[in-house]
Parts: sequence; C-alpha cells; structure tokens
Amino acid sequence: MIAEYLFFILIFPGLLFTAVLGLIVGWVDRKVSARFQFRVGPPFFQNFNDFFKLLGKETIIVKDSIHYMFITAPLIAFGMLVIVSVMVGTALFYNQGFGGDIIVIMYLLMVYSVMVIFGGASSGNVYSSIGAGREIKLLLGDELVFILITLVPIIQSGYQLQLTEILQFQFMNGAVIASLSGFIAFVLGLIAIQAKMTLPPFHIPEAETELVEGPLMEYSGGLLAFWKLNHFMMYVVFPLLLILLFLGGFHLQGLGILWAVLKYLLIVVLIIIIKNTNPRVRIDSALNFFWKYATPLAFVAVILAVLGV
Amino acid sequence: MHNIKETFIQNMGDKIHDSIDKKLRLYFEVDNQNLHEVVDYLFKELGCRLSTATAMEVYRGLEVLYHFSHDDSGQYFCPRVVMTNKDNPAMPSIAPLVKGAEWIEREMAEYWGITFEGHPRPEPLLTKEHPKGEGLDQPFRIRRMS
Amino acid sequence: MADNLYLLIILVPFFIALVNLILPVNIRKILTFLALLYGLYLSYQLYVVQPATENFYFEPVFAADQLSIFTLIFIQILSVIILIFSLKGLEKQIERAFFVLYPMTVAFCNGVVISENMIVFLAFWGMSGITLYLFALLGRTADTPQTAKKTFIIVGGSDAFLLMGFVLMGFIHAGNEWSLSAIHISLNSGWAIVAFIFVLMAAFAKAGGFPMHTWVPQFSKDAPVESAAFLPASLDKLLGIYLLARMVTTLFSIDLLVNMIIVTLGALTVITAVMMAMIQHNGRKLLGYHAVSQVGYMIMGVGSGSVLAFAGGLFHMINHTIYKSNLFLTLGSVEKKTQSNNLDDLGGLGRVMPITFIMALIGALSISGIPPFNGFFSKWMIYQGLLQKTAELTAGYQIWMLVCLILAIFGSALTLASFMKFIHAVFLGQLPENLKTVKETVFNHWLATGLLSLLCIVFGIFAVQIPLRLFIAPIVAEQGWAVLGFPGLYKPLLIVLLFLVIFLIGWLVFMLTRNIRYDDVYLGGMSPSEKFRVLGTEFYNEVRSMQPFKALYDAAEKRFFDVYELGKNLTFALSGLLQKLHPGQLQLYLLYILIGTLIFIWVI
Amino acid sequence: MSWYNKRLAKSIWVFHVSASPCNNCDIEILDLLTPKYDVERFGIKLVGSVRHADAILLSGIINDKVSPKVARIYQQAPKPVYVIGFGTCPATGCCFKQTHNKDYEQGHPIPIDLYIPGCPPKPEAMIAGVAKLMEVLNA
Amino acid sequence: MSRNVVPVGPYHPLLEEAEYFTLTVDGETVTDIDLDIGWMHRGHELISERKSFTQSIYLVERICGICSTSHPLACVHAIEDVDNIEIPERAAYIRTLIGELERIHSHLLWLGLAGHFIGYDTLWMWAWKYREPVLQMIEIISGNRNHYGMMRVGGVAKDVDPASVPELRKQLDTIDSKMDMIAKAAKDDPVLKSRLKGVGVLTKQDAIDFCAVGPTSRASGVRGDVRKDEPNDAYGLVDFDEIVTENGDVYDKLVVRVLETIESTRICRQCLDKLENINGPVLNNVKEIGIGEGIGRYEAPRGEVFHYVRTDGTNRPIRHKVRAPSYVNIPTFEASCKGIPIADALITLASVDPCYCCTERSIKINHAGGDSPGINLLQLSRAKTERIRRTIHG
Repeated sequence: MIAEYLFFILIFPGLLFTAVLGLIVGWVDRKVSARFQFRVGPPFFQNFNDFFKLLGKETIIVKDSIHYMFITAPLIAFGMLVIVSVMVGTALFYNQGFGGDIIVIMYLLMVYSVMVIFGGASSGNVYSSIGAGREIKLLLGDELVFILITLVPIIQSGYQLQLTEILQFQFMNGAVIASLSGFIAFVLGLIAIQAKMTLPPFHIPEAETELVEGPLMEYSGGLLAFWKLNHFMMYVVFPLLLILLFLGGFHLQGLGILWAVLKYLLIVVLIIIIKNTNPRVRIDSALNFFWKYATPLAFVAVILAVLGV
Repeated sequence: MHNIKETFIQNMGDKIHDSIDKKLRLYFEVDNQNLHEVVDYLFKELGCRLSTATAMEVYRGLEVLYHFSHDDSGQYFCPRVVMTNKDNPAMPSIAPLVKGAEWIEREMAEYWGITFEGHPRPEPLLTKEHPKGEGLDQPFRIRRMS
Repeated sequence: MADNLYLLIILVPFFIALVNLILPVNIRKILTFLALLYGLYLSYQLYVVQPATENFYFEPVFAADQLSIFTLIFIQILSVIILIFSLKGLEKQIERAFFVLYPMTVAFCNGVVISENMIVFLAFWGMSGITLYLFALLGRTADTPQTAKKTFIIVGGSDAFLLMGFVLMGFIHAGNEWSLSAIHISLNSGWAIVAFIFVLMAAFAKAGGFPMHTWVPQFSKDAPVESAAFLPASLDKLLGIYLLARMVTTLFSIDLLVNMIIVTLGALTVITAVMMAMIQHNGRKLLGYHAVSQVGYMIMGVGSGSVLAFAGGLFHMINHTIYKSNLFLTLGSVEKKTQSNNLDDLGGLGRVMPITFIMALIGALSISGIPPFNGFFSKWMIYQGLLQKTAELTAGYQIWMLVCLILAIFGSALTLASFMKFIHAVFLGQLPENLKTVKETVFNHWLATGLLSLLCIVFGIFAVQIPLRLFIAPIVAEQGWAVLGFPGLYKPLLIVLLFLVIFLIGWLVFMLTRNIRYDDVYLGGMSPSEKFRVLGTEFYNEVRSMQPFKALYDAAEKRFFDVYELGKNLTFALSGLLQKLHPGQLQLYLLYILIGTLIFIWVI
Repeated sequence: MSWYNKRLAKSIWVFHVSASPCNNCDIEILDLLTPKYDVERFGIKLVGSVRHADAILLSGIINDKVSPKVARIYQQAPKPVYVIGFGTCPATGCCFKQTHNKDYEQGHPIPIDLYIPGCPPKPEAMIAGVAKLMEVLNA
Repeated sequence: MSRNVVPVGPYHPLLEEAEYFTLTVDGETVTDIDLDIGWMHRGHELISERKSFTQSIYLVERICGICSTSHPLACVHAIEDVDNIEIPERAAYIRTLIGELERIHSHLLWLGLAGHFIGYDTLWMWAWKYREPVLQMIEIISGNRNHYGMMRVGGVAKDVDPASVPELRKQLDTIDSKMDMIAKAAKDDPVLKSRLKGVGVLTKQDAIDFCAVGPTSRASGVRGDVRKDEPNDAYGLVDFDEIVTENGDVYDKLVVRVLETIESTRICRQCLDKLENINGPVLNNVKEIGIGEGIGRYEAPRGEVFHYVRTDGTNRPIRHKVRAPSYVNIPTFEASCKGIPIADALITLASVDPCYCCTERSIKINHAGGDSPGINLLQLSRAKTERIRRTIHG
C-alpha cells in the first residue's frame, strides 16, 4: 500500500514522470515556437541544463521580504502540481480515484496561482505586486470558464464527480468531444488552460516587457529552477486533464499507444500554436473576453449537455 | 514662399533687428520684452513649429537662438536673444506659450546657467540624479579631457 | 444534577453577568472565563447525558436534540476562545460593559438553542438581539449610533416577523401546543407560506442572508472587533442557521420549489456579498461582507434538501465560525498594533508579525476553500450534495440548480480573490515606513487565533473522524434520513502526507544546493523606496470599472440594494404623505370623518 | 562546481545592460536572437530580470550618471555572473574618450570578463566571443 | 494615492537603453508620468567642437546606431547650408538610397520590437528576419552593416558599384514582397488591432503643442515631412507620398510606419533606376567652410533631425547643436500616457520609437568657472567668440 503510493507519487505518474516529461515537452514547445519564427531552436537537453544550472547558482533573497514565504512558495506549488498530476495520472493510467476528486483538483490548481501571488508579493517588489494582482484577476477570468467546461463531462456522464467514472462513461459511450457541447467545452478548455498556464496571449502576470517577469522577478537560483520546473510540469498536467475529460483517456495497448501520443501532442501543439500567433492582451480585455464571451458560450455548452446534445 | 517671410517682416518688422536673410532662413534678433509677442505670432498665427533652441557663448554675452520651422514653406525663422549679463543671465521663458520648449529650456538652464523666468518646471533635465551634482545655481562642472 | 443542566447552562453565565455589574474589571475577566469554561463542561455533560425534556407547568420548555447540543457546544467553544482574545488588549472605556454583555449574550444564545417552547425561544431570541445592539453601541467610530440603530431595526424587526410567524404557525397547527418539536407544517396553504417566509426572514436576518444582510458589514466595521468576531461571525451564524436547520427539518415540510428558492437565495447571498467584499478598502468591512457571503453556502447546503449537502451546510456553519472569528481576531491584532484597519495604510506586516500572518493565512485559505483546510471539506460536501440532488431533477430544474452551483463555486474563486487582496494589502507587499517598528502581538491574541487555526487544520484533515462522526452524523441520523453516505471519499490526510513527501524532496534539493545571499529589491538599478508600491486594494479597479459591474457597484454604493435603506425611504415617504394629509384644517378632518363613516357603513 | 559550469556553458541567460552606448551594439545584440543568428541554439536566452542572468552584456562607455546603477545591477545579479563588454566603447571609449561625463581615471564600476571589440562588432564576432566564454566554462 | 509609484527603468526590458520613468498609478491606471533622462549622455556637442568637420560626421554617426545615416546627413546638410555647397546628382541619389534603406530597417526594427513589447515574439522574429536583407543591401553599398560612414560634405564617400545594382535590386524585391505580407499581417491582425486601437492617443492639438515630429505627429494628423518641405538630395526628384493618419493612437503609428516602409521601397527602386543611368563623380571637393551659420535637417525614421552649425572659418565648428526627433517626441508621453492602464502606457512609451541615445547628446559647459583643471573652457570659448566677432564685424 505504502510502496504503491510512494511509487505513484515519486515515479509514475508523479514526480519523476511529470518532471521529465514536462521538461521534454518544454523543449518541444521551444522547438516548435522556434520553427514558427524561422529559427533553429534549442537542443534537446536544453531545459534539463537550464534546470540544473539554476540549481547551481546563487539564490538571492530579498532582505525585506518575508523569507519563509518567499522560499516555500515555489516548493508548495511544486508539491501541489505533483499531487494533481498523481490524481490525474492514477485515474488515467491505473483507473483509480475517489469521489469528488475533480473538485479537489480544481481547488488544488487554484493553489498554484495563490503560491505565485504569495511568492511574488512576499518579496515586496512593486512589479511583483502588480503581477500578483494580475495573476488573481486572471484567475477570476479563467476560473469561471474552467468550472463550466468541467461541468460538461460531469453532466454528460450523469453527474459523476469522479474522474474514473467519467473515463468509464467515455469508454462506454464515446469521447465527450464527439458531442456538440463537448466540442465547445474542449475549445474553451484549451483557451482557459492557456490562461491557467499563463502562456501567451495570457502571459499578463509575467509580462516580461512590462513587469519584468512579474511575480518571478525576484527569484533566482534554485527557487527559480523550481518555478521553471513548475511551469513545464503544467505542460503535462493540463493536457492530461483535458484528455481525461474530453478525449476519452488512453487505451494503452497496440495502436492505442500511438493514439495516446497523438492526442497528447495534438493538445500541446494546439497550445503552442495559440501561444505563437497572439500578442499579449490587456488584463481588462482578458477579463472582458472571459466574462462576456467565453463564459456565456461555456454556459451554452452546459445547457446543451443538460439537454443531452 | 517669400510671402511668409514678407508677411512676417510686415507684421513684426518693428520688433526685430539685425536680421540676416539667407535662402529659406531668417535669423533676427529680438529684445526680451518683444520675445513673447514674436513667438506668439510665429507659433499661433503662422503655425510654425519650434524645432529647437541653441544656446551659445558670444562676445556680447550668452545667446539663445530659437529655431521656428514653417513646415509648409520650408522657411526657418530664428529669433535670437542676447543676454549681456554673463554672470547671471536671465530671459523670459517661452515654455508657457510653446509647450515643446519646456525640455530645451530646462536643458539650457541646466548647462548654461540661464534663468528662464516663468518656466513652469525649472528643474534639471539630464542631470537630475547625477552623482556629481546638479541644480540650477550649480551647473554641472566638467573636467576637460585631453 | 442532570435535571438542572438546562437551567445551569443559561443561569450560570447570566448570573455571572449580573454579578459582573458591580465587580472590578479583573475579577470580571476571571469570573467570565470560569463561567464559560463551566458552560463548556456543562454542554459536554449534555452531550453525554442527553437529558429528557424539561417541563414547567406541563409545558415543555427546554429540550435538547443532537442539533441543539451540537450548536450549544460550538457556542461554548467559540465564546471561550474569543474570550481568551478579549482578556487583554480591549479598550479601557468599553472593558467594563464588555464583560457584562459577553456572558449575558452567551446565556441568551444558550437559551435560544435549548428552548423547546416557542415563547421562550422568542424571548431569548429577542434578548440576544438586544445584546447585539448593545455591543454595537460599544463601537468607537463616528458611525456607531447609525450602525447600532440599523442593526437593531433589522434584527429587532425580524424578531417581530418571527413572532408573527410563530403565531401563524400556532394557528395552523392543529393542536394548541407551543412546543417546537411538536409542530410540523406542510406548506400547502397561503398562511403556511406566509409563516414560512416570516420565520425565514428572521433566520436570514440573524445569520446575515441576502437580502437581510446589510447590518453585518456595518456592524463589523463599527463595533469592537472582538464583538464582531463574537456575534456576526460566530454566535449569530450559529443561531440563524440553527433556526434554518430547524425549519427545514422539523418545523416545516418543504417541497422542491421551496428548496430551489432557498438555494437560489443562498447563491445570491454568496455572489452579491463577495462582489461587494472585493472592492472594500476597509478590512473589517471586507470580512463583514464575507461573513455574509459564507452564509450563502450554509443556506444552500441546509436548504437544498439533499442529505449530504445538509450535513455539509451544518459543517460549513461551524467551519465558518472558526475561520471567520480567526480572521476577525487576526485583523483585530493588526488593528491594535497599527491603529488602522484601512487596507490602504497597511502592508508588509508579514515581516514584523509572522505569527499573526500565518494565522490569518490559514483563515484565508480555509475560507477560500483551499484543501486541506476545513472550509474546503464542507464546501466539497455541499457541492457533491447539490450535484447528487441535481441528478434527480428534471432538465429545467437541473439548469436552475447548476446556475446556483456555478455561482457558488465561482463565489469561492471570488472569495479567494478578495482574500488574496486582503492578505496582500495587510501582510504582503511593501511595509510602510511608519509601521517598521510594529511588534508581534500579545500572547493571548495569538493563543486564541492559534487555537482557531488549529481547529481549521484539524477539522480539515480529520473532518470525517472528528466533526462528522461526533456531531453531524448523529444529527442526520436523528432526522431519520439515510446515514451520511459518500459516493467516495476525499482523503485529506493521505493528500497532506503525499504532499509533504514532495515538499520535503523539493526542500531537500533546495537546501542541498543552496547558496543564499541577501540583497535589496531589484528595481532596474534604482534603490528601494517607500513610494514604489502598489496597493492590494486597487487590484480590482478593472473589475470595478467594467460594465455591467460598474453600474451595479455604483448602485450598491448608493445603497440601492439595502433593505434597510429602502425601508427607511419608504417609511419616510409614507410619513411624508401622512404629514401632507394633516394640514391642521378642521374642515379637512371633518371631511375625513365623514368619508370614514361612509366607508364604515358601506362595509357593514 | 565544474559540473554546474558545464551546465552553465550550455545555458547562458543574458541580461542586457546598455550603459550610454550609441544603441548600435544593443540592436545587434537583439539581432543575435533573431532568425538569422538564433543564439537559442546554444541555449542563450535574453531575460528581463538581472536575477535570472548568468551573463551581463554591457555596451557603451558607462558614463558617470549610469555607473552607480550599473554597479548596483552587477551586485544584484546572482553569482557566478560574467560580464561581456560589447563593442569598442567599454574597451577603449571609442570616439567618446573626450567626453566630460565619464571619469576614465576611476575605471569601470564593474569588472569586465570579456571584450568583444568592433563598432559595432559583427554578430558573428559576438557569437565567437560568447563561444570563448563557453570554452572557459567547459574547461 | 500619489505615493503609489511604479518605476520603469533605468534597466527595464521595455527599453533597450537606460531610461527612467516613474508612473504614478491608481490601481493599474497611470495618473501621472515623470520622465528622467540623461543616462545616455555622452556629450556629443562638446566633443564635436574639438573635431574637424569630417571627423564630426563620424562622431554624429555614433549619436545613434539606428539613425546612423540621419545624423550625418543632417550634419552635412548643415555644413553645406553655411556656404550653399552643391552636391553631384549621383551622390544625391546614393544619399537618398541609403537614407531610405535605413528607414526601412528602422521601421521594421520598431515593428519587431513593438511586437516583442506586447508579447508577440513571432511578429518580432518575422520582422527582424525580413530586416536582414536591408542590412545586407547596406553592407553591399557601404561595407558595413551599421555605421556606414558614407556621408561627406559635398557628396558621399564611396560610389555604388554598378555591378552590384542587380544584386541590390534582387534584395529589394524580396523586401518588397515580404513587406506586403507583413503590412497585411500587422495591419489586419484582429488581436493586434484590438490591442492597439485607441491606445495612447496623442491628439492633434497636443502634437502641435509639443512640436512633435515624424510618424508621431503624422499619425495624429499633423502634416510635416522634411523630405517634402525641404527636398534636399534627391527627394525633389523622386515620387513618393507622405503618409498622414488621423487618430494618433498606437495603431495609427504602426500603420504610418508600415505604409512609409512601402513608400521607401518605392523610392529605393527609383534611386536604383537612376543609379543605373546617371554617371559622374560622387564627391565635390570642398576646400574650406566659410564663416556663418547653417541649419541642416533630414527626415529620420523617427522624425526631423535638426543640426545647427556655426563656423568661424577654421576646420572646426564653434557650435554644433543637435536635436534628435525623440527629444521632442518623448515629452508627448505626458499627454498620451495619462489615464490608461500600465500595459497600454508601456506600449505607448515604445510607440514613438524613442531613441534615448539620440536624445541625450548635448553639451555641458562650466558656466561659473570652477575647479576644472587645465585651461578653462569658458575662457577658451569666450576668446574664440571674440575672434569670430572681430572677423564678422571687422
């Protein structure tokens, strides 16, 4: 029992798997982005090198900051992401879960934003404070859409609040995306995820040329390494969650493996395409977009799901 | 094209003196008390744009030369103000009339020690946080490098 | 002994309150503390003994079922902890009155909870409203009289409705009893509905539910912070939701539509109050609006008709009392150290008041429903219960219920947002120059908040083992509903342990490779300065200025949605009309008499 | 540290400090990131905050007004950090030697580890210079 | 509220150069802006007085690496204006060709950086990819990617090799086709449009009041282009349009720049045509510069560059005043940045394509004497002035 849990959390689908896959997918992201921009892009082990280099560097802690908060924030965020990836991963690969885990995941993902805010704001830097404010506003924007789109598979599967039940439903009745409501929800989910991962066009909190990386501005060395790792781990957590909710999970035998990889790559590439073809939006237009366009649309998807379309 | 120059001289001829007329350029000297009137006429009536102003040291004292460009004709009007008191040079500021003159007057005040009377914001422009000293009364001291 | 438990638990604090009137302040403190500890012991006795109904003149007067005992125990726990906080640091001018009112309030609240007779219930209910008014009068701000009046009118006015509701219920009910447990009314007649609405209004006014909530933020702002933590944040919540729970379980039998309406009111409470909370600049007002907003979850849970949600609602009620008093008290500590509760003036206090910061953080994370704290568990139960309920409904009701549910979940994101603002504005960000010398707060303050924070964590991680098993499961069982069942269980302990493993690994990696240097803030080469800062309070200016919220906020700031203001305007308009009808001309009065007589004759 | 140095050689994050240059080196530095030269191939990335930097790209003569700020920036960078002087200005002062706004006797406020001369140096020369730094780190 | 200040700079990724703004904010809305410049000050005007005319052309080239033709051109115009020196026709076309190529590269540079500033790195990379052919053309003509060193009083330093003209034409064609694509992509991108439209508006009246120049004022509907007003070099001989738009927001500034780039390729094409046909010298031999004063100006990519030269008959100017376009465009922030969010304010700060290296080049003179070692510059200057005065007035 304990060994099993330790295996889940440390090796697969937890720490090691998420971190390594995340760093590799981070490379895919950088490479594909580079190709978009007629560049060659970094070598394969670039993100690993970045990570270990940062570990070897000096960590500077702001004198007037709240030290314990500043240090623990990235580590807590790291822990939360691993937990989420374990929850998504065990449901996806081992068909294990517990009732209402989807709500737990939703709230745990909020913790990530909270930690970004605490880490940034505890440094006492003015840019970080603005970045923290933007992070929370962005969370307000995307959270509503995210809730609504997760409701669609829940409703379709007959109000099951368990990831494995939703998967089971999709094994029986086909993927959620095949329905109209599922499709709308999937598209909106991609956009909401873009915002949750603070990727362009929603990299508003970390806006490099405005806020000098925002909340991460004061981080250096090992702590920055963890933030970067966290960012790349989200490349694993969110696509897997989307696959689980909308694309019917994985069948890991025979051709299923190829399909699994394709599904995953599809989502990653879609994310990268959105990322590379849009300028950063303003925070108020982002809120506007989420509240006045995305939310009603997502709500339409929910109504359609209730009506069984 | 010449009309502009002639109109100007017709209207302001009594306020200016020592004018030098070149192709497309008109340099002339203005006294302190007439400066505002001339600048007002150039900026408001003729629609000239203030290109910049140049301060320099001449025999008689410090000279401030404004450059007004009449864009439609390519004509330049350059009113000259000469301050004979080199120790404590002062002249009226045209920044209240022409907003674009604010920076250049600050810069001249900072480097040449000229007091622009009536300037809306008399503080140094380029040496504000300079470690080696700033301030209007204490112009930045230079070291001559060979 | 056991026979007197009911009387003791009311009379001991009441007697202490009376004695306190003439004693010196220090002895008042000791006596109050001892009385409340004794009350805690008594409530434990009640829990163990479960005594029978107490009769006077053959009328049942006091009784205790699981719900009452549960409420009673938490009244004692909360009042002891808040008393610990109040022992030191209270303003000298109000100290004397405070320690009289405090045990008295506890006595009345205890009375409400264990009353079996309607009249007795009403009497205690009304008296607890009066102590609330007196507490409000203790405030030191300029708006205090206004606030006290408003509180009194809303809460006292709702008492009148409660009275009318009870009278109606007495009439509708077949027998001529005034016993609460004997009455069970189904909502099939018009008068029954009226009675239901009247009682609901009283419950809402006490708990602070929409639209009777407006006194809560003002009370929180103007009254002493201890009383804000004591009454609107804890005891009044317990009483209001206690009454609501009574209504939906024993007093009335309600159908789906009523359930839906209550849930809708709950969702509206959540969302309106939290939207108002987001834009507040005053820390106490912000907390006050949250005290309202959280009531929405309880109303949704208790009123939904789903067993799981009902249990969740009750659980949320105690959780709320815990974390909200924690938040009020931490803000109180900050306020006593910095002499300000205006968020604009604070900032960076996490550096100088780390313990208070951690306590406030735990409270904030609990209220925002972050796992593994207690707020999450009860919200999770409510959501699950509501979704279970939704699955049983028809499509139209499903969408209705889903809208409420979405509003509630989104409300919790908004709660998180406004608490980020709160935490940022008070504890994070830049420390103003004049607060550099602030020191950590006194021992009893952080002992009290520490106890509450501990409860937050324990109730979060051991939710099933402690509060659910000990208190809530018996209540549910008592109602004869199915045993509390989960479709599956979220295991907070496991998650926390696994999280700790990962956290420790991260920590280890960081500590092994660490190479730490301390330096100033990086501002593009500029030196840090006090003026380089942004205020957390201004985070939501974009939301504030976005249509349609702008119009709503503008209207709300003109108190357009305030029942009290509306009522006041209406009353003034009516009296103005009446004044116009009384010009003082004799002929006119004669005419009135004539018309009156004519109508009278015509009616007869 | 050599293992870390090898990682560092493969992932140099640069922070650009322009200390009163003529802007040309700065533009050429940015040019390095663009498709034709693309130094991301070597793991070089431009960062916005000096806290993330491994190398400071310095251009210009570092005049008196800017020099305390440059010194400050250097202090705030996490060590190890390397300073690369781009262009002729940090090396010799170029045609601004006679300026009154720079006290050459005091020298530069920060130690410069590597000079890449040229006015401006060609991008190829810049890459060659950075490659030299990598060689040193890898050794 | 006034104590909530966001500093921008001196080192901020928005600005490649060191500059320092303080934005007073209310939430995220900028209520006031304060500018502090001078970090790039190198004292060009003072150094220039110690250089010969030919040397000072090289010096002013290093005022700014992006406008490294505009300043020399304006400088030689000023020196030529003193004595009304004429230049050969072929030299005029070469000057115009280089000037316009510089405009193309500068505008593309701005477009890319603007993309970078609003987080659109793809636009940045694309714009800069297509900027490379321009640099290549310049390298073919002058031998350098930047700092061409082509200008001389009385002509240009180096002729364009006729054999290289076809190659230049080929490169120009690639630029042309790509420019059309970029113009379309940048102008019609709905997200970009919604991001930039109505942002940082500089009204026409403000543009006039602040005496703004170049694309900044033309985007606000104020006409004014030195190439049209005072057609020096070959500008009177080629056909091109002046781009003026009305709204004054960042998007209009983008449109003006993109359309100007297309006009520039037109001019370049005409210049290349003429270069194939016209032969002759490219440099008039100028022996000496007389006494007097001259104003030279040139429409740099950012607006009018203004040089004023006063000579005393020696081979050095006694006063050389430089006014770069950014110097008058930067103060317009005070009008255009108030009341908009930080995100908008920062792109507005970038929208005038500010060049601080240009802006801060002026002279410093020790007016009150003081402790300067060696010869007192003031006395030197006075002596010099006296000398001139004697020569002028006999």
